[in-house]
Amino acid sequence: MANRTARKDTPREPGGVASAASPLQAAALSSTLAWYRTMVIARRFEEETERAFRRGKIGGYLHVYSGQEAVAAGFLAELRDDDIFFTAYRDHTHAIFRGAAPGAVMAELYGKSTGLARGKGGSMHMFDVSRGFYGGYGIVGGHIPLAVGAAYALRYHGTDRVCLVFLGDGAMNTGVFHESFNLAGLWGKEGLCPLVIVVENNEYGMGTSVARASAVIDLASRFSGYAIPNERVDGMDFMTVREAAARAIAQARSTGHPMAIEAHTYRFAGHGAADVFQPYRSKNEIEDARARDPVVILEQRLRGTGLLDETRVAAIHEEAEHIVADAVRFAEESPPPPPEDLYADVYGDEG
Amino acid sequence: MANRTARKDTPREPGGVASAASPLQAAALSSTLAWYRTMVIARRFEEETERAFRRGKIGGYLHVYSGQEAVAAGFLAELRDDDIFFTAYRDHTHAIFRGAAPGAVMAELYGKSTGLARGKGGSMHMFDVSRGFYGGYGIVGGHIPLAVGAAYALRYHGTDRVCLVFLGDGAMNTGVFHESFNLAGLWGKEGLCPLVIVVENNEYGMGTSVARASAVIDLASRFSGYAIPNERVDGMDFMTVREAAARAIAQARSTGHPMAIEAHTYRFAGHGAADVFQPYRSKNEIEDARARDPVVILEQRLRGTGLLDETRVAAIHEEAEHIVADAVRFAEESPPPPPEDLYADVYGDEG
Amino acid sequence: MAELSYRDAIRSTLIEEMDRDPSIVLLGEDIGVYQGTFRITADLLARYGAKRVIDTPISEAGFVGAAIGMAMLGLRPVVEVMTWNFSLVAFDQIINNAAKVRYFSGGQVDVPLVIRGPNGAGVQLSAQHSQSVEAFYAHVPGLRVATPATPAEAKGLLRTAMRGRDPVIFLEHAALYSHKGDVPDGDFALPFGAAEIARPGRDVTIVAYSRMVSVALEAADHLAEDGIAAEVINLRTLRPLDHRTMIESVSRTHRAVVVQEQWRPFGAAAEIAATITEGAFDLLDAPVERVTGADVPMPYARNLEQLVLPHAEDVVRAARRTLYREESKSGAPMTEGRRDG
Amino acid sequence: MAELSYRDAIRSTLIEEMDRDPSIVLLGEDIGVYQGTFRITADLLARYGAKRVIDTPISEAGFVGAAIGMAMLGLRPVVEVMTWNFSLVAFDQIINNAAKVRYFSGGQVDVPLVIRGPNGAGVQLSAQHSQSVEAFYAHVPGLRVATPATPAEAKGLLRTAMRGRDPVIFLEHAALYSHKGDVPDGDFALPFGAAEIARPGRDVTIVAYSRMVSVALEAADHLAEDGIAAEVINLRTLRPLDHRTMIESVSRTHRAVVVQEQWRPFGAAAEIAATITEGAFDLLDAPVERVTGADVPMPYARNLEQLVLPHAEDVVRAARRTLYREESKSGAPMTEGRRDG
Ligand SMILES: Cc1ncc(C[n+]2csc(CCOP(=O)(O)OP(=O)(O)O)c2C)c(N)n1
Ligand SMILES: Cc1ncc(C[n+]2csc(CCOP(=O)(O)OP(=O)(O)O)c2C)c(N)n1
Ligand SMILES: [Mg+2]
Ligand SMILES: [Mg+2]
Repeated sequence: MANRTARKDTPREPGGVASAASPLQAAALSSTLAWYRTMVIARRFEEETERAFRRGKIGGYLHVYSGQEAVAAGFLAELRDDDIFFTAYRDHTHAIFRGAAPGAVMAELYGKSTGLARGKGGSMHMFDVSRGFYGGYGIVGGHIPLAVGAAYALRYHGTDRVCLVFLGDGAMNTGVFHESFNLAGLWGKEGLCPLVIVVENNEYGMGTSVARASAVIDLASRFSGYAIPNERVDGMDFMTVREAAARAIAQARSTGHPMAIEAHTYRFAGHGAADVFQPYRSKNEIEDARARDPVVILEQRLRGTGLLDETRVAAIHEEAEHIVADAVRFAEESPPPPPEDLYADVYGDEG
Repeated sequence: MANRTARKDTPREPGGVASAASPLQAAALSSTLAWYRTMVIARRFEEETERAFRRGKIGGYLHVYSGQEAVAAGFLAELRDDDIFFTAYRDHTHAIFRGAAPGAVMAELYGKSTGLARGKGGSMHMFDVSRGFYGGYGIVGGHIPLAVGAAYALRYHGTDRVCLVFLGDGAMNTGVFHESFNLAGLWGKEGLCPLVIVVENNEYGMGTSVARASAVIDLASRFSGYAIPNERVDGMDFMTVREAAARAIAQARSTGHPMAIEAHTYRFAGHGAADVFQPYRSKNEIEDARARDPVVILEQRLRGTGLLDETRVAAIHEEAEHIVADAVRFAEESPPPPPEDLYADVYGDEG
Repeated sequence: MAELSYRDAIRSTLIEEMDRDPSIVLLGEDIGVYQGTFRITADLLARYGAKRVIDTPISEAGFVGAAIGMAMLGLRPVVEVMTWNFSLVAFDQIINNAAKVRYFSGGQVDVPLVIRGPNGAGVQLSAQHSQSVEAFYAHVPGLRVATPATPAEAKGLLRTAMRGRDPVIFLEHAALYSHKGDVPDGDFALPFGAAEIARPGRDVTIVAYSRMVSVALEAADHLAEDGIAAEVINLRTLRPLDHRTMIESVSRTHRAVVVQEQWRPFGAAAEIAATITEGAFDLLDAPVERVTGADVPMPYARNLEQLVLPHAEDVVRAARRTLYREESKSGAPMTEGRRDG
Repeated sequence: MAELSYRDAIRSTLIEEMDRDPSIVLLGEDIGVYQGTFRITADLLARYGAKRVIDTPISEAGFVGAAIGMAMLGLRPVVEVMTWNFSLVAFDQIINNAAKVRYFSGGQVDVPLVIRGPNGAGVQLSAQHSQSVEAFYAHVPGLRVATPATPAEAKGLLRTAMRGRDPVIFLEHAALYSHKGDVPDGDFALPFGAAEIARPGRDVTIVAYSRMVSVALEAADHLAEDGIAAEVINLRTLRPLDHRTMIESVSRTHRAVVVQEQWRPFGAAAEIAATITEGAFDLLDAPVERVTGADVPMPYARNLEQLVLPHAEDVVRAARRTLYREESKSGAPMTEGRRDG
């Protein structure tokens, strides 16, 4: 019943328009080096989005993933091409890691018709269904039950595909978290819920620390209340995350039962672009966290194995510059959605 | 900061109208014998409500407490007069145990102006605020956060009063359960949540057994996810429940931290008056449960201690007949709410 | 043509569509082992198995949300809410996910989801269990809202809902489940947005939906005795709303009454009245009258509940007011003032 | 009289009332340590302590419900919802408990609760974060709904809300927080249910609330250049709704336009238009015009978002239509049809 689809060599561009090529086409996904390269690109990309926001090119909210890259990278590295996933609103990097063209992601942030959601969604609603990315969602916790139902559907259709859901530490205090994972635990008993739950614990929900938001700080343990196996991993080390991801995904795929992993990470930037002063944490705390930058940690590992050296690193960073610059140019040059788009896709059926 | 109010000898009747006297006035609450007597009355009362429902005297939904009496009795026996509590919709017996006149409870079921909620609420919404009963609620789980906030308010005012909340096993799968008790756990750390949580686990939520509704069947354990101490007790034995209640209430009162007790009990009647066939459980299962009738168990204990004998038991049952008959007569003879009541109490302030 | 109850019309449609399309699954509380609180799903668990007839915990937000995810992944979930009152705990899932995900994804997903169950009041369920939720849901783009008034409509509209690509709020009325009526055989389906003229007449148009259609028809009978020929329009769906049929009727009758069970302020009748007035202002000989439930939480006592609900006599009086055969409510009674809180 | 921003008017009222009444507590997400996402509660944690300024987890149903319980037990909670969009997860608590518990308890409890926060759209927050929820809440008896349009109203209505005995849905508009205006000193309070004539005029009445009041006033300026004297009514509260002021105005102008930011079908403007038509039918020379947001989930792209929101020019055109100086929308454009889904 395996149902593997080979990664398309030239993935169709979102909105079916030409855009900068995906960085992931250059190397095999399996290679750690390729993932290092992609993490560098994603980091540069996020820095650029913050610039563009300050320049008024991007509107609404903007939540960047800087500091948390190893979590999404580790899991998406192990996800099969025909698997699917859902995220919250901190979703640009996930889209890029899955193979979306940075230009299409940037164009979405710019509100252009070439954007990953045709300019309808913006930062919080990246969608790339052709690659199994079923979207970013803005209501905290609101996407969780969708992922549970999606996992059920995958098994119902008789496939061995799995569904991944990323959620934040803050989302664990929402009612829908409880209802959804109780359902997942029940459906898992029947082998009908091949779901991997990834808690991106970056220590804060906006300005509220885990200890001030949750009566228990061992978040993974909460999954025991739903009979969902759970573990806690260092979310700053790509290799560690990837190993845990491989285990969890294989488990969910073979058993049809949900698995949960709490990845402990940290948000380097403010909650959103508006969170400038960050009165809820100290400069020192941020410094200490930055000392364990996931991109640097992976770089050092690769230097250790000889796969990377000074020049190679410099080259990758330079390439990242170009890719991000191209993405910005693509976004700048893309047209805004035509007025007719206003009433498009409200309904699927006529009248 | 203690703030004890003596039980009023003649409690004001709900709605300020005359009605049958409360059975609880006859004996000191502390006496086990008095509680046996009250449980007998409550059981007879519930049987009578089912008759009245079939005769079309009671409308809407009707959920009786038969079989679960030891749970509410054990806890309310330990509740101080100035303490408060909230329940779900299976609430007639709680009202009677707290001292409401059976006539006023029956009148509410009959939709009369002398009812405990002036005929506005019916079976699901018994209210007796003068005795600290802050009401029965019909949306499963919906009353839970109210109790958490009420407990906070009691401490905020600087009293040592506690709040009790009764909820069903089925309510433990609602999102608001999770959100509310996470808040309770957090506020409890500050000593600001003197709340005792009583799970009336009668094995079913309507027709769905605990095992089919909850991914874990050890329900009490879920409270560990909120750092709320929890234990499981035999909900059929009044003495056992009362001991656990005494401990939990004393703890909550002294610490201001929530405590949870799962009382394992069983619903003898259908979920509601409409649940006639009960396809979800077998006759045998019901028979076996009835073999551990909480009223009979307490009766045997009291016979053991010599406090009860054949004639005393007969007398109590006969008295119960009269009290319930009086309640019915009171309800029958009471007037319906006047039409002006329709627009009364929609708002507290003028238009 | 067979005579079916409203209940059996719904149940048989579920069976016909489930037999035809294996991607249809049912979710809800006590729809399986318990056989459904209104027995709509009786025997379906035995017939289709636990994979297609899913008993859920009391987790409306969870299982409605899960059904949205299922719909996005190619299933056709039909969710039963035990009553629509309980949909309020799933309100965010319905409004922010089901209704909008197609749009904010730029059209990358379909959401073929039906949420169905009993709506409305009338059997002394008191304030928390007696709501009509149509005004909430009909306000939201991305949703379709159906309000069948007869067994035939229950079947025809449900079939259309179950074959569509969009989320449908399917509002049954508990008080209608036992009502019987003729239902066309076979693959009978009814389009959304097409109202029906339930009774033709030339003097006044009475617009209603769901259970209020029978109240309107009863009123029309009374009016007829009085020589007043009322035309009764059954809207069938509120979103889309059939403007044309209403305007066309009023352009003949020059008078209109709208009947709605729920609270008057910001209720569905306001949209209907405003729509008629906008489309037929010069043709109206009197303001469009609204007959609605009283603006109070539903009381339990039967006598008070009856005072809340609209009755045929109320519709008759309103119709007569549009014909100036009854003096108007100007200098509105004390209760009127209080109606708006 | 001092000049204050809408934000400071709200903040200073919270401070004045909290200083005066120790039973007032604040709850909400990031209102304390984070200082509030819109800084309404900046410094209040330091000023009143954690017992009175309660940072909550992301649990709207939980803390709104807890606030209801606090209110029943003698506290006066003021809940901040980070935006009103998030109130949808607490919808059941607000509708089924806050609004109704006084009634179904037979009047045994007060619920002096204020829920406040930013409502509405305009800064590219896209579909899930750009809603105006007034039509949902104004439909429900037991609730009061305030929609301040100016700093003075923000203070005056909030004070009244904080001293009342009933749950109040206090709808601020994010786009107004920085707007400045004169605010009376001292114990200034404004009654609910009393609309204001923001600008007098004899030719056409424009009814608006919240941010749309400034759009209406801008339209009135344009109309004046054209020799059309528009009267602008600022409703201030939707529940209770001030019928008298609207009817009295229309009885002078004989024309009315209602402006509303949110989706047209079943929106607040429908109730307002129906109310005016019922009360002044014989005095109206044209149908009441509704100017509303487009009937779509809010798109992110700025150009599309601007197409959705009502602008002064739209109000001007509608006003001119009521004066028959602009041809009507009959034979409605394609988008009109789609407006109703
Ligand atoms: C139901 C709801 N309440 C409040 C918000 C506002 N909000 C947006 S993000 C956020 C914090 C979420 O924290 P977490 O889940 O840890 O994710 P992170 O931002 O840390 O990645 C809040 C409170 C929201 N979007 N939805
Ligand atoms: C949110 C919600 N969903 C569904 C219902 C319908 N309903 C009423 S009682 C009930 C079962 C509750 O079971 P439990 O909490 O165990 O209480 P019990 O009836 O066993 O005392 C259900 C599903 C409801 N009232 N509220
Ligand atoms: Mg976080
Ligand atoms: Mg139970």
